[in-house]
Amino acid sequence: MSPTLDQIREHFSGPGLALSVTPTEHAAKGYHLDVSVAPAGIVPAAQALYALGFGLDAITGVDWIAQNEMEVVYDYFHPASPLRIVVRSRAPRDNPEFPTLSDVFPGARWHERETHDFFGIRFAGHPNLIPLLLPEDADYHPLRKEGAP
Amino acid sequence: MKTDILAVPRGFWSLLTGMRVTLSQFFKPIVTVQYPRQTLKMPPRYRGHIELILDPETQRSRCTACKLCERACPSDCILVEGAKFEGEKKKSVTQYELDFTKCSLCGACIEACPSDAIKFSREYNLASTSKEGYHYDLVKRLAEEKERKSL
Amino acid sequence: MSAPLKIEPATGSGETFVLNLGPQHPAAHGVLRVKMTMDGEYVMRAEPVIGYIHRMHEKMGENRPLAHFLPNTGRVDYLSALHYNHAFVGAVERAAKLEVPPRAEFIRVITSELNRISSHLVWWSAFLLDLGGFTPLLYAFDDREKILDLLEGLTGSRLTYCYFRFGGVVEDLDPGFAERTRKFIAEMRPRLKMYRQLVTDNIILRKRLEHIGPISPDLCLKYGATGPVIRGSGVSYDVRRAEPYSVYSQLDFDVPTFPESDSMARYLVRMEEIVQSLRIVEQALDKLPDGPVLGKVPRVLKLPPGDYCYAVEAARGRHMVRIVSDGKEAAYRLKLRTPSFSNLSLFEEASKGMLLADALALMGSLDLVIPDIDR
Amino acid sequence: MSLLSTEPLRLLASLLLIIAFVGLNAAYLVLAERKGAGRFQNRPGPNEAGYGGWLQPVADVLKLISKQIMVPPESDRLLFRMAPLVVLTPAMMCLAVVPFSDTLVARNVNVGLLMVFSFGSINVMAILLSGWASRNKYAIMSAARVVSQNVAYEIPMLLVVITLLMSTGTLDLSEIIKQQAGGFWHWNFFRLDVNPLAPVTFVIFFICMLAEANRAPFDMAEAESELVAGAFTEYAGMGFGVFFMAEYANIVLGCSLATVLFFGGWQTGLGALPASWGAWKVLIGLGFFLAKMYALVFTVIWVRWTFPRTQFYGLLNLSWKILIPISLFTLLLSSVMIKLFA
Amino acid sequence: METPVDTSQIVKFAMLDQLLDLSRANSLWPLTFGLACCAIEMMAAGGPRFDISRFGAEVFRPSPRQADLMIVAGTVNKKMAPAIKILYDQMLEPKWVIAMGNCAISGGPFVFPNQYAVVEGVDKLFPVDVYIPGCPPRPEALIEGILTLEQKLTGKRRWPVVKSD
Repeated sequence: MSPTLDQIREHFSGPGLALSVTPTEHAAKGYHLDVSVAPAGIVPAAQALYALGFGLDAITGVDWIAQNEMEVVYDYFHPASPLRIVVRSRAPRDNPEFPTLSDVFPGARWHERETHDFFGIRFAGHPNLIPLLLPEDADYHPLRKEGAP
Repeated sequence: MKTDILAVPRGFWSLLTGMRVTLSQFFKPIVTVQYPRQTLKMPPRYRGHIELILDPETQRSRCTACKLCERACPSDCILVEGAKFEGEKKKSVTQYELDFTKCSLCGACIEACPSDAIKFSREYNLASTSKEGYHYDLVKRLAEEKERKSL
Repeated sequence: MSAPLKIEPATGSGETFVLNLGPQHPAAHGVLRVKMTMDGEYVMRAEPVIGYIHRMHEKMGENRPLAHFLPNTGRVDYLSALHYNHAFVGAVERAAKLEVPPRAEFIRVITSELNRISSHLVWWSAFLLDLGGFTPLLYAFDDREKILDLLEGLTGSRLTYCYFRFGGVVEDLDPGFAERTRKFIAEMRPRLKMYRQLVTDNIILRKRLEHIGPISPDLCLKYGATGPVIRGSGVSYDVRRAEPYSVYSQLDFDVPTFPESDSMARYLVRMEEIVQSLRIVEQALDKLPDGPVLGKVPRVLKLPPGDYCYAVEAARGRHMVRIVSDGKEAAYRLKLRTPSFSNLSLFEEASKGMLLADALALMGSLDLVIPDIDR
Repeated sequence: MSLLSTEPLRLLASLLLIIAFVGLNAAYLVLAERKGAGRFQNRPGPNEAGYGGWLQPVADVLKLISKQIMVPPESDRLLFRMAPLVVLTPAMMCLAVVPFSDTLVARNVNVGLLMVFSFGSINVMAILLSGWASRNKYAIMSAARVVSQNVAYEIPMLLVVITLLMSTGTLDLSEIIKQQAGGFWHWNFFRLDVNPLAPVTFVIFFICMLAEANRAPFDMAEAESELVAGAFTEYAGMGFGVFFMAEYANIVLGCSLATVLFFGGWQTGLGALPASWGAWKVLIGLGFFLAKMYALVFTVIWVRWTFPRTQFYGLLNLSWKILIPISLFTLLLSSVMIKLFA
Repeated sequence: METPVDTSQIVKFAMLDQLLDLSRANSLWPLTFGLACCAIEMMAAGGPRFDISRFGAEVFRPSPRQADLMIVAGTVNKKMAPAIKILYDQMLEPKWVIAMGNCAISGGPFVFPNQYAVVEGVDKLFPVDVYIPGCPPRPEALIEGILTLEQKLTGKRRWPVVKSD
């Protein structure tokens, strides 16, 4: 029942699905497979992993101000197998826009609202992208690298 | 309906065992440490606010005002000033301010101190009506401690 | 009475009102606000509003030396502070490839498991307080004080520990710690029997919890709920078994799961976990090797560039620390994946159409610590 | 003329005595509850105010009196102020009928039991009043709960009392006690010849009395962890103090009623006392009555600190599906036994 | 910050005022209001080992109307500040505030340059009567805080002063 690493690797090595697929050593990095996809590939990857029985663990935003890019990292865990998959994707920093996962994983709604709070990343199609942790009228994004909150 | 008939007596019996347990606790001795009259002894590693150690031989603090603790403190509650008196190789501490209202008692300063000059005190029951009392001047407290010891 | 009470809300009454289970509410375990659209006593939609105790932990993780974040780890989830110490310290060790002496790893396991027991005791007393029983809180805090004495003698603090360092622990066990811990384990087991007689077998509690708040395994996956919540739905997912860290692979314990997936199942999972944790502490004390407790750590710790994760089975579920490093001395980005955040996110869907008292029983069975949600 | 002159004085004195009894009882039952809760939980309870804490109720009452009086802005001011009065007076009036000893009864009414039950159900209306008047969502919800709870538990209580009346034949409380004279096997609790399920009827009566007083596993009105402070959320100072007193007055009333109906009121249970003692008999009777009543009050406290709160539907099911069928069955059984044997 | 002296009472009934102060000091009903880690130590103070019920203070009233002591136990957040202010205003005179823990006194370990979420000290919102430093302070420190509040109310301390060794 539990999927194997190679099964997932060949899924992602299909045409046009992933920019790069790099298996990693769990003892060194903490996850088994690091897939980076274009923003458009996030939702199909999520659907595929959900079909295999993966659950959404966390959504992390990273602000690469040096490369003028915003990165979003999706973590997936599987209840029956020790596999840990990481899907990441990048978007230009001045207009960070990613499709929402809330149709596949309703839990992503809160993760995406929090990432929007901290980085200002917009998630297209999100039902109510209002601040989650910051006060309702907050317009500042504290974790952006350009300093002043 | 049959299982319901059995559930009622069994349920009532579980209520009675619950009451028996609390009654048995009713006659057990009280475990309270009645604070102002009886007190607990703090373990040796208890973490109160930090204080300077009085070096028994030299009757002075071992602190050489190297400011490593000031840099190691995550909440910036330490302010150290030192001066080099003539006839001595190393500097000695003249001012050691601790803002205890920002301290999180993590112990980073004690581990960072090269000359083991500070330790955790055992003050566990501080309370007062004004918060200014908790901006400690450790050098002054060391001097008071030295007088108390010398009496 | 044995069949589940199917209670359908009076549909079509149309007249609903919004009840604000405000930031200050006895059943909110802190500052969680739940906007409940109510129809009489039934909860039509319960939308948790969080952020009332957001303390910027992730902001404090960046642009400061790594060691400055150590006291923060104890304050994210103050009931299982040592698990959070373990996750952060483990992530840095994994990134910088530091060697941790085996004795330090065993001490970490012993103290973490004791911390899990004290966390479950606080959950048990707060949960019973929600359901109206006041005495269990006193008995549980009486036992918990014994654990706090053990950990205070060892680490110096009672709740927000800052005892783990990169490469090991601050100090070795204080003399007599092993004997006192074994004495505590011997005293704790009969107390657990008393708890079962007083509360677990009580029919009032059974009627309050059975068939209340069903959370299916699929719902857990969709919201990422882990820990006792997913184990209460029959899925035996435990980070100590799924991604073995520290010395858990050398210890023999089983992961309790209950398939009924209602509040009673989550209750029984945590009570069984206390028994397992006692077993783990006992085995770890027997296998405790000698040797140093702190490996050698470079003077200024620089992490090689990259993205490192370390996951831990905290008392509430899977806690993961992700450190993104760009080679400098400070972490470039520090992400805390906290279990209560995901466990609470499923409350809106799980509590539809329930009675107010059952919705609060469900929230109590999720074992929430609010700063763990808001970070 | 003599009847006229002594009777009102006697009534006034006994009414003052009852008000003092309820007041003192409420204050010191709060202390007994807190110290009892402490003993159940291995801790001493209030012991810093006065020796052993006996001044604690005085401190609480003085503090509550000197609190700022506040009526919520848009609430119904008249009803808000009236609710605390309406909740306390029925309990006090019912106590006027309860015979503390063979001569120590305020006004022996020959339909005493009927009066107790008719006044007993007024405090439901008072809690509804307070819930409605304080314009607070929690208060209204708790008031709605209290009404259905008390209605659900009034019926089994009355059924149980009817089974009892069939054997006693009279509504006069003093008369009921006189019938239970002689050894304690004459108490209604042990009269298995008339009603073989007598202990069960007592247990049902006790559960219903708990539910009537909103106590222990049925404290739906002031469900602390759900409805903040229930119907009394907006009350502060002495307003809240009076509700507290009314709760304890209801407990005292319930327990004394149980003692009278089941445990032979002021009967000593050791056979008749020699007539030569005269005045002393009254005091001994009073002593026995209070001892039995406080034993039951201790059980109420004991139950409170043992059980969690029942779910609201569980509470209603317990009454409609278990207590009422059982009490109906005992009614049938008792009537058959009386018809055949008595 | 001393509470302002109440000059409106022209005639001071010394005896009555003393009696009322003594009774208020002995029945401080705290508001159920835990914010963060210090709330667990507050519950531990209610536990059997430290037992604040000895001082008549174990009646945790959930409704601000019936409480007369607000123990701010934990970090005060800017999003939470208006809610706490409303709670304080809903409480009825005479009321007091104990700031328990470093976060309530001055923001504690969460104070760093340009931090955006923590109110640095609850005395920025309303006057505080007793400060209890510590992170978290031990339950005995909370009891000491209650005794200090009672000393502030009645003017004299009826309990021995405990010096830690």
